[in-house]
Order: sequence, then structure tokens, then C-alpha cells
Amino acid sequence: MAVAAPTTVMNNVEAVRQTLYEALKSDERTLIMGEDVGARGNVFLITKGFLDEFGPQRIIDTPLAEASIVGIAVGMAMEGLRPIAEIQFADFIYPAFNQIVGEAAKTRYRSNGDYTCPLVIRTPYGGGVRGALSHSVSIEALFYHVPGLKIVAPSFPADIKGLLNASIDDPDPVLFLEHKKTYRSVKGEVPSGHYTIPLGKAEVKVSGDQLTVVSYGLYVHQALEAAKRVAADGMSVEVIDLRSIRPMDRTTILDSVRKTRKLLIIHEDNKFGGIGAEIAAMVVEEAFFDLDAPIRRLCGPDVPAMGYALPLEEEFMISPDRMADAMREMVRF
Amino acid sequence: MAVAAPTTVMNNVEAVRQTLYEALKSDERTLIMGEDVGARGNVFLITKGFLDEFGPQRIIDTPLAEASIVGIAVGMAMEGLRPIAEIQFADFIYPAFNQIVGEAAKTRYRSNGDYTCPLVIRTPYGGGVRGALSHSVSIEALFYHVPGLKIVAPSFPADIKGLLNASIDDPDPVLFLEHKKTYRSVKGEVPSGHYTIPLGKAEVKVSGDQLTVVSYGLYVHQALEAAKRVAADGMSVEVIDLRSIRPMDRTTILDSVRKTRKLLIIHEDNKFGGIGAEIAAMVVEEAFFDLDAPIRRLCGPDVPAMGYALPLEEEFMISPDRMADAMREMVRF
Amino acid sequence: MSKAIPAPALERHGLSDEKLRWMLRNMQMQRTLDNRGFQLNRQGKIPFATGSEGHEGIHAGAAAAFERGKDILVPYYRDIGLCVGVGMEPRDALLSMFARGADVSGGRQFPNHYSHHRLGILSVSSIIAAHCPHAVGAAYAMKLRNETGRAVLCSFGDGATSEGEWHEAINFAAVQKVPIVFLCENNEWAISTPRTHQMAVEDIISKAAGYGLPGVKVDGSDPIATYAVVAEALDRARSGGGPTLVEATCYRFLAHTTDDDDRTYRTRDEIERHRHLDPVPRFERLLLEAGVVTTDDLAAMKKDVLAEVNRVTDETEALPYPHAHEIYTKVYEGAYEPWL
Amino acid sequence: MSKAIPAPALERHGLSDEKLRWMLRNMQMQRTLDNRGFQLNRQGKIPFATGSEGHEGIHAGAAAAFERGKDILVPYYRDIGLCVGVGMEPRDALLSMFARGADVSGGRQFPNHYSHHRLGILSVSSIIAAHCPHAVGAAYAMKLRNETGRAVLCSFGDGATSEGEWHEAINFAAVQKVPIVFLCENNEWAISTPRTHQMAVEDIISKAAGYGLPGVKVDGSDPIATYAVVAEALDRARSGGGPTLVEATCYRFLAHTTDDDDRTYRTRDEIERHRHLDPVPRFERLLLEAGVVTTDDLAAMKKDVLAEVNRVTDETEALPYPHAHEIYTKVYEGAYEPWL
Ligand SMILES: Cc1ncc(C[n+]2csc(CCOP(=O)(O)OP(=O)(O)O)c2C)c(N)n1
Ligand SMILES: Cc1ncc(C[n+]2csc(CCOP(=O)(O)OP(=O)(O)O)c2C)c(N)n1
Ligand SMILES: [Mg+2]
Ligand SMILES: [Mg+2]
Repeated sequence: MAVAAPTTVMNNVEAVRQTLYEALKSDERTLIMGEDVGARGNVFLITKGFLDEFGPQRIIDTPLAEASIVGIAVGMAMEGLRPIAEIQFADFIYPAFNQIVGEAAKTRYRSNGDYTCPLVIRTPYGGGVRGALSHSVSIEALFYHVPGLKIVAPSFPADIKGLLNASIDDPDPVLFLEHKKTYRSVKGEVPSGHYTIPLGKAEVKVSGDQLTVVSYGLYVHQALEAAKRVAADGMSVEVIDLRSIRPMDRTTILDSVRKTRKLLIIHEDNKFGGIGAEIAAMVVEEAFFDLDAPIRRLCGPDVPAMGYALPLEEEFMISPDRMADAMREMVRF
Repeated sequence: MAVAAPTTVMNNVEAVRQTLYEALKSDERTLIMGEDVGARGNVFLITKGFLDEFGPQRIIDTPLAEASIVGIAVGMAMEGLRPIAEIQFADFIYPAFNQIVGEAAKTRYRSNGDYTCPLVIRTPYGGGVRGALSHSVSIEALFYHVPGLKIVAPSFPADIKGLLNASIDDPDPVLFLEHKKTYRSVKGEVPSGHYTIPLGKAEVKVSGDQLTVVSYGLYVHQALEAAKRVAADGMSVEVIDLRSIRPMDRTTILDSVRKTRKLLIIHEDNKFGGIGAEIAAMVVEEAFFDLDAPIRRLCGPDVPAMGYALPLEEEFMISPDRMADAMREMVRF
Repeated sequence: MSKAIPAPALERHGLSDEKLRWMLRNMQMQRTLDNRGFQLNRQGKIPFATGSEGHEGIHAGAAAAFERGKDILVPYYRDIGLCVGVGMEPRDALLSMFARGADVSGGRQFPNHYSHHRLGILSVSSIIAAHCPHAVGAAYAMKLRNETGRAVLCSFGDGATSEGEWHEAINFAAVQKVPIVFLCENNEWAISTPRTHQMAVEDIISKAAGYGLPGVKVDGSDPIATYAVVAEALDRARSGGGPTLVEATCYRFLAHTTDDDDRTYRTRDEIERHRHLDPVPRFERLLLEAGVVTTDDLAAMKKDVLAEVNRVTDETEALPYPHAHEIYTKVYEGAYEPWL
Repeated sequence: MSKAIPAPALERHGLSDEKLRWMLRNMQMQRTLDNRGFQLNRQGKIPFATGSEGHEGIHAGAAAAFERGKDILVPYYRDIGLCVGVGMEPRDALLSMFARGADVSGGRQFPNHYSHHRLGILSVSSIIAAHCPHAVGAAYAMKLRNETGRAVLCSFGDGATSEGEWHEAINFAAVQKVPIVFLCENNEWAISTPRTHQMAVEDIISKAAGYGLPGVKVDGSDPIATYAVVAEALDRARSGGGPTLVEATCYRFLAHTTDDDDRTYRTRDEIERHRHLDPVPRFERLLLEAGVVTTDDLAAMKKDVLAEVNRVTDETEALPYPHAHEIYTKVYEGAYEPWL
């Protein structure tokens, strides 16, 4: 992304907030609905002040009922609004599964294009914040198998803005995932004014030629840190931030793997059936003879959740150290 | 499976029915609950007559509410019963997602083993029966990423009996998938008396040494048909019936691939993020250097559903002809 | 055989003779389309059909109260008469039964899963009650845009009230006072599940108070009474008075669908005991006795309806299925390609 | 300053002095544990705590009605006093706050997500209302096994009533007449969402009629009144009379959790206006005036409670976290290994 506009430094919360604010300002079809998005300004203060400025009809404090938060937003979207629905924590999205997978994702298809569903569902996900069993989950793999849905999981403030703008503009339903540990810990330059980043485009964050690392969310930051460490050992690792999970940017991944001939996939979510499975399967289908080593997945363990106790959470999460070790092993392979 | 007992020929419906019947007979903690399982005897007549024999307390015609069908069964299981919950069609399981993924699969884990959830959820899935957009879905990939859950998808009557018995005996929640097109079209020998087949064990249905084909559900039958056709061309294809999706039988798959050096995965479900993704990723991780060709996935297209009109359904489904073509290509590769 | 009891003066609630005849024709059309579906299924021409015999009074009454070009209908699969009543062509019903390419869903959905953006019929799926939140969302859009004079009509069966999504939809509608009428077509059955297994109450409207909205029960075999109740509720909604729950009672005379065998769970006798609720002969007799139609009118009307259904049956049967490659379209906006 | 109004004669509903003192001690224990949680959080010793100040009357009353060894409790995260009241040790509350290995969840769950199979406290998650169907299932098990004399007590907040799963659970319970009492702890708030945004009705018990079960509202700041209502409802359930919905009103005096800042959505003034509902001083005064406790008793009781909480705080703080490898256990029965 080459943007010439003036930039401001902000964290991920501010990037989400500013983008939502500008969408509400510029398009009166947009509205925000969810639990505690009104006076409370959302539990992470993302919508703080919005109620006063846009009023309770566009900043809707909903009853505690996720299926209807999404389901009502689906009806709004079918009738010409541009709802942005919030699920307070990703762990609470399960009751809305039917409305997302069975309804939103099939609206265009089942009506043969007679109706569309331009809906954004935002939700904070991910661990490392002592959120315990029910406030730490990664949900992307529960949804990425669903045709009709798009899934975005940006890691940097500038990407959040560009991709959230694109999601709001998108004529189809988008699940917009925000890693909550990056909310305040990640800062970066964000261009002023309105811009979009196309859904479905990954970004090479660091170039390298001995190993391709594909990641998304919080772990892009850790992977960059790890890549820096191994660079000190003279190893050249290319780090790709997936950014969009569906559609998936096959081209960027394949181009990189064809160059480096080795692939390491890193994600926080459980390994079995996770996003890494599809990436690995796709690469082995398309670029088998370009590979010099087995594709490796460094992922969350296959257990139901991370625990509340610090050692349980730490055991679940993958440190930059462990990432660097895996990188070294693969480069040396 | 080597069973010496006398056998009877029956179809898949009869195998489900007989197994349920015997479970109800032999263990008074078991019960069946779901929509129209009582007087109607389930929409496929699987529980016909059960109401009269076991009474309305153990054959529960529930209100039309899937989240509670599963959720109430979870509570029963936690309190010592052995509920067998039915979701009338797999397409209607989405409202129960929270109870399956968020609750049943985490009960043991979150209570550190203080509570368990011995629950079976049975549901007919799959297409090719003119079930259109909402009565044809494959749901396995929406659940197979979930630690704490087990998923079974047998194709033959004898496997249905052995695996359903094992699922009912199992101390953890099991999602038991029955391909509805096999209900009456597939017949086979079923041993008398009680037996179980361990969850997590695949079966080599036909041995071969030029290509491994892994499939499950309806397509095992089509793949066997296709393997027979290519055998006529002198090609030797090994066909594995996965039977259990989670736990997955890595050993049987890897042993076969190490022998044949080529892998074709076939499933009806959409390709992107489907079961084939994990199989391919696992094999490339574990047996990369044993492979002589790219792993190929022959799967349902990445569209939201199969349509009602015959050509739409046919386009979605994979015929034995298309399977045979893919087998030939891979053997010749 | 007793003499006919003199008919009470026709309570027409402002409905003109013309509108009453229109309602009767709608009911005959529904019955004829219903029968056509079952007939085509028995002939092996279509794999599946759903009939609504018994629901005609509700459909004609509610359709008469619906304002075309303004209101929005969010129906369910039993609502063939209601959909035709708000402007859908009988031809569309046949296109959906035959799963032709020209069907509004492009042959993707089961029969009776209508959707007509132009007519204001929202696209619905087979998933019971999943459309109720959509209806509330559509009503919210009207409210947000200050479109007074418009309302949403959302229908569903008695069984649907058990679903969590039904509950959540009604609750939100009541809190936000959106312009919507919830119309429960209570036919006593959900496939084989009788009302007594579905809920521990007699009346579905007993649920209204717990959400804070009015509930009105009406004999759905009586299209005029249904019209009056739905019209009043829609008017209240259109003028900012918020939602209403209407329970219209009826009886499902046919099996649930052509796939169902209702002899497994109810006697022929029970069905016959409910025959007096059959809205079609009842309404015919009423309009005859009130002089709104003559016997000749009635015969002509029936002939006309049958002729139309025959014509569109032949026309649509002759049309092609969608092309197989249509399966790849309309997944997302634009081409399928980038979205692998 | 006005003189104390003479206390009305104590309506004790059969509760002995001893039991009343037990209830008061329970309330003080809850308040003390509550404060301890917030205090430890402020000290940076634990990352998170949930307080229940204002709910003590409900907990003490309901706990007094609960029959240990027979009934089953399916609580929610506000029910620290209720769980202690049915037999959980204060030590367990601290173990959960400190996320120690000896915690019943092995340090996996957030504080206040109790589970004690031996005591009949069902394991619950953080997902609002998801436990309501479980409670119904447990009650169904009692019914199926003909275990009369037992019942389930299932508690939840006012916000929980909006969830579809709550609706489905209550409906099934009513249809099947299972032995259960649904106890809504209506504290007027769901995080920042006031009751008026949650529902369009004043009373949660207005929902009972629509399911076909009795609804009883009680002032939850009054533990004796709460006891009377819950005891009657549990008795009805235990003797085959089916479910009851009890609404116990109270006020949430603290922020939702230590992560919440309630100044964003309510004034300090509003909170102070509700101070008269604080059940702890109210009940203290009542028992003092009725002569059930003396000022000395009260001081001793408080000292004793504080000493116990101090002791278990020190004890549990000294215990180790679970070992990291525990993350791999209890996924399925048996070893983790085969379940890759
Ligand atoms: C979520 C869901 N569960 C189950 C079904 C299967 N099903 C189709 S219709 C029906 C009964 C519906 O009864 P009711 O709501 O009373 O409508 P009626 O058919 O009587 O008009 C059931 C259980 C479904 N389509 N969707
Ligand atoms: C399904 C779900 N949605 C949202 C949340 C987040 N959340 C936790 S507590 C709470 C409010 C609950 O309010 P209420 O039921 O009234 O109980 P109270 O906290 O007032 O006792 C919310 C929205 C959750 N835990 N689960
Ligand atoms: Mg019905
Ligand atoms: Mg509350």
C-alpha cells in the first residue's frame, strides 16, 4: 500500500473508532448495533461519544441476544441500510451462527441476486489478555469454510482503516475480526481521509528468500519480531500478513513460496482444521514441486481453550522465541 | 473389522434404527429427543414404533427449537443420562452451534473433569436427494476444528452400528453424521448382537498400491465404484473410508500414502477449509518426502449450497465418472 | 337434512364487493395451486410440494390488508396465497415448483420459498423462524428513515414460536417499537408435533404481554375477520403505534408436505372433525348468501382460476432448468473467479 | 435526624433464629468475598473480579431454601453468595480468583464460574443463558428417574431473559413440567444496558404466562421474603407441580466487573438513591431489632467472617498455579495423545 496522504499515529482501537466514526458521518445508511455500544461506548470504548453525536437510532444498544443482533442487521441490510453489528467478544458469536452462516452468507445466493446482504460484523477475538476460557477464542476457522462470507483479520492500524472501510462498502457480508491484544499494544501511522484496501490481498511485511512465514492477527507482530532475531543470525525470512482470510490471497502466498521454497504457517487458533490447513493444502496442490521442505504449521494446541491461570495462557500462546526457533529449524532444513 | 457373529442384510436406516433400539433396550439412561421422533417416528421413520415401546419420557417430541434440543441434552448428560439428540436435518443444526461448540465440547475441560458430557447428536446430512438449498448441506467442516468434540460419518450399515454403539458408550460428546442419500440406497451385512468399532479408526476398503483415495460418507461408495472402473484399466487404487473425522486416523492414512506415494481426497463438502484441507496439510507435514505427486482434493465447489433444479444439484455432486478420471490422472502422473 | 340457517348480515369491515370477490378468487387460486403442486408430485413431475389447505382465509384476509408498493411481506413456506395476494404471479409459484431457470431463486430454493424484491417480498430460507429477525430489521429500516405509512407483515407457524430467534425478534421489535405485525398461522401442528407438545399454553397471544405488545386472536378461517384484525394492526404499525402479535387460527388439512405421511400421527377422523373450518366453502357460502357473488360468478371464477393455473403450468413446464454453470454465480457480487 | 421507626414483627416464614443468623453470615461472607476480589484486583494480584453487592438478599434467601444433597444449583457468575450458601467453601472462591491449580476448574475459568459436582453445582460457562437449558436437562433427569423431593434452582440476570436459549429452556420446562425454579436476579442493569433497553415490560414475571408457568415477584433485598418465595417454588417443583419463574429484584451497586467503568452510563446519584435497597445493613438492622442477633453477635460474626476470608486468602495465594502441561488434559476422557 503506497499512500501519500498525511498520517497520524494511533493504536488499533483508535483506528477502528475513527473509521466507524467517518462511516457514520459520511453515509446515513450506516448504523452500529450491539451490546453496550451506546452510553458505555462499547466495552473497549470504541464507540465512546457516538451515542451523543449520532443518537440512539443509529447507535443501538441492543438487548442481550446475539442471534438477533446479526439477524436484525441482516434484515436491515436487505432493506437498504448498512448495519455494522458488534458481537461484544468473539466467544459470544456462537448463538448467531445460524444468522451468519445460514442466512447472511446465503442471502444473495438463495435469491439469485434479488436480495443482497451488505453487513459488517465486528468482533474482538484472540488471547493473551487473561481472558480465560470464554474471552480468548479465535473463531476464524469456524467460519472460513462458508462460501458467501468474507473474513478479514488485520493487524496494523492502517490496514484496519482501509479494510474496515472496504468491508463497510462491500455489498456482501463481512466478518471483521479485531485481535483484542493488539487494541492498545499496536500503534502505527494511519493515513488521513477515506481510503480502502481491497479485501483478499495479503501483504509482504518483510522480504526474504529463505523461508516464507504466513500469519495474521497478533502473531504477525510476533513473527516480525522473530524474523528480526533470526536476521541477526543471517537468515532471510519473508513475512506475509494474510490480512484477509476469505477470500485468501493465493497469489501472494504462492509467489513467495516459489521464491523461498519453504513455508511456515503461524496462527494462534488451534491447529487441526485451522486456517493453516487450507493454506498448506492449497500450496501443496499448486506448488508441490517448488517446495524444498515439508510445510510446517506452528499453531495453538488442540485443546478447547486457553485457561485463566497465567501458565495455562502462556502455554497456549506462541512466543517470538518459539517462532524464531521454528524459523531457524526450517531455514536450516 | 473381523466379526464372526451371524449377520443380517439391512440398509443404513435400519442399521441406525436397530442400534438405537438396542441402546434403549439395554440402558435405561438412554433416551431420544428431537422434532417429530415420537408418533411420526422421525421423518425418515428411524424411530417408528419407539414411542409405543419406550413411552414419551424416553422418546421426547421436543418443541421446534434446536438450541434447546442440544442444550437440554447437555444438562441431561451432565446429570447422568445418556441422551441421543436428533437434529432433523443437518441444515437446522446452526441454531444449536453455541450449545455444541461452546458448551458440550467444553464441559469436561472447563470443569477440569468434574463434569462430563456423554451426548450423541445424530443428524442426516448431504445431498443428491433434491433437498435443495436447505436440506442438502454437509456440516462436518464447521465442527471438525473444535477440540472436545468427536465427529463420526460412517458409510456402511455395519459401521453405523459399531460406531453408533461406540458413540453412545463414549463419555464425551459425539456428532454422528448420517448421509441421507445412503439411508435406503446402501445395504450391507450387519453382525447381530452388541459390538463397537472404536472412534478414530479409518478402514481400508480396497487395497491398492498406485494411489490412495481418502473419502467418507456417500462418496466412499462412489469412490469404490470408480476404483473398480480404473482397476479394469489395470490401475491399483487403495480406497480408505475415513469413518471418523475427529479423531482422525493419521496412521492409516500415512501408512497408505507411504505405500502408494500419491493421495487423492474426495468429499462432497465444499473444498475451501474442508476436511481435505487438514488431511492434505497433515500428510505434507508427516510424509512430504514420500509423496510423488501433489495431493489433490476433489470436492464440492465453493458455493453456498446445491440448488433444487436437477442440473444445479448434478453440478455440485461428483459422479463416479469424474472420480475415475481424477484417479486415472493421478495414477498416470 | 336441515335447511340453511339464514346468514347473519355480512360484517364487511369496509371491504367492497369487488375486494371480497378478489379475496375469494385469491383463496381459490391458492387451493388450486396447492392441488397442482400435490398433483405434479404424484405425477412424478416434481419431487416435492407443500400445501396450505386450510390457511386460505388467513392469506386472503392478510393480503387484503397489505398495501402494495409500501408494505413489506416476510412470509414463510405456507404462504402461497399470501404471496399471490400481494402481487406474486401464479406463474412464479409454478416456476418454483418446476425449479426452472426463470424462477426467482433461479431454481435454487425449494418450492414455496418466495422472494420478490420488486414486490417487497423478502427472501426467506427453510430455517424456521430465521426470517423473524430479518422482518424486524426491515421494519427498523422503515422507522429509521421515518417512512410512516409503511409496515412489515411477518408470518410464521405455531411451531416457529418455540425458536429462540422468534423470541429475540419479537423482544427487539417491542423495545424499539418498530412498525411490524407478527402473524402466527396457528394450524395446531408442526409436522407431527401438536400444539400441546410445542407449548404449555392454549393461546399464542398469551405470549404477547411478556414482550409488551398487544396480542389479538382471530379465527383465521374467516378471511374478513382476519382482514379486520391484520388491517388494524398494520395501521397501528404504519402510524407509529408499534408492533402487534396476531394469532390466526386454522387447521392444516393436508400432510405437512408431499414427503410427509400424516396418518402416522393423526386420524382421518380428526381431520374430518375440522372440516367445518375449511375457509374456502365457508367463504363461498357467505358471499353467495350475502349476494356478493352468484352461483354463476362462482363457477366462472373457478373456471378462470383453473384455466390460469393450467396455462401457467404448461408454460412453465416447457421452460428450461437453469444451466448447470449457474451454480457458480451470485455467490458474491461480481464474478465468481476471485473468490476461490 | 429522625428516630428509628419501630420494626414490624419479624415475618420469619418458619426460619429459626439459627437459620436467620446463618443467612446473615452468608450475606456478610458474600460482601466480604466481593470486596476481597475488588481489593486483590486493585492491588494487582488478580487481573479480574466480579462483585455482587446488592444481590446478597437473593443469595441468602435462595440458599436457605435449597436442600443440600438433593437439589441442584445451576448458577451464574453473580452467585458467589448462593454458591457458598449451598456448600461451596469461601476457599474455593479465592482459589478461583487466584486461578490456582487447586481451583475446581483447575484455573481454567474466570473467577466466579463455579462448578462442584459433589455439591450439585453444575459447571457453567460465561455465555449468558447457555446454562438455562442445562438446568432444564438436569431437572428432566430427576423427573425421568422419578426422584421426587428434588429440584433444580437455575439463576440468571435480567439481561439473560433476552437470549433465545433462555426462551427455549423455559418453554421446554413448562411443556414437560420438570422440577425447576427459574430465579431471575433483576438488578436493573446488564452491564450498561438498563432494563428499558432490554425489554418493553416492567416485570420479568409478565413473561411467565406466555409459557404457562406461574411467575412470582419478590423484593430480593429482603432475604426472608426471597426465601419464602423460592422455598414455595422449590417445594412445588419437588412435589411434581412443575416449574416457576421467580423474579427477585435488587440493585447492582458495583460496576459490572473490575473491567467496567460504570460512570460512563450511570450517575453516582442514581446509585445512592438505591442505597436503601442494600440488603446487608437492612437485614442486620432487622435481626438486631427482632433480637435475633445482638450488636456483639454482629461484631463477632463480622470479625469471624473477615478472619476466615483473610485466612483463605493467605492460604490460597500461597498455592501454586496449575502446571503448564495441564492445558493438555481433560480434553477427552483418558489421555490427550490419541486425539490429535
Ligand atoms: C430450524 C428448523 N428446524 C426444523 C425444521 C423442519 N421443519 C420444517 S417445517 C416444520 C414444522 C413447522 O411448524 P409450524 O411453524 O407450526 O408451521 P406449519 O408447517 O405448521 O405451517 C419443521 C419442524 C426447519 N425447517 N427449520
Ligand atoms: C452470550 C453472551 N453475550 C454477551 C456476554 C457479555 N456479558 C457478560 S455479562 C453481561 C450482562 C448480563 O446482564 P444480566 O443478565 O442482567 O446479569 P447481571 O450481570 O446484571 O447480573 C453481558 C452482556 C456474555 N457473557 N455472553
Ligand atoms: Mg403449524
Ligand atoms: Mg442484570
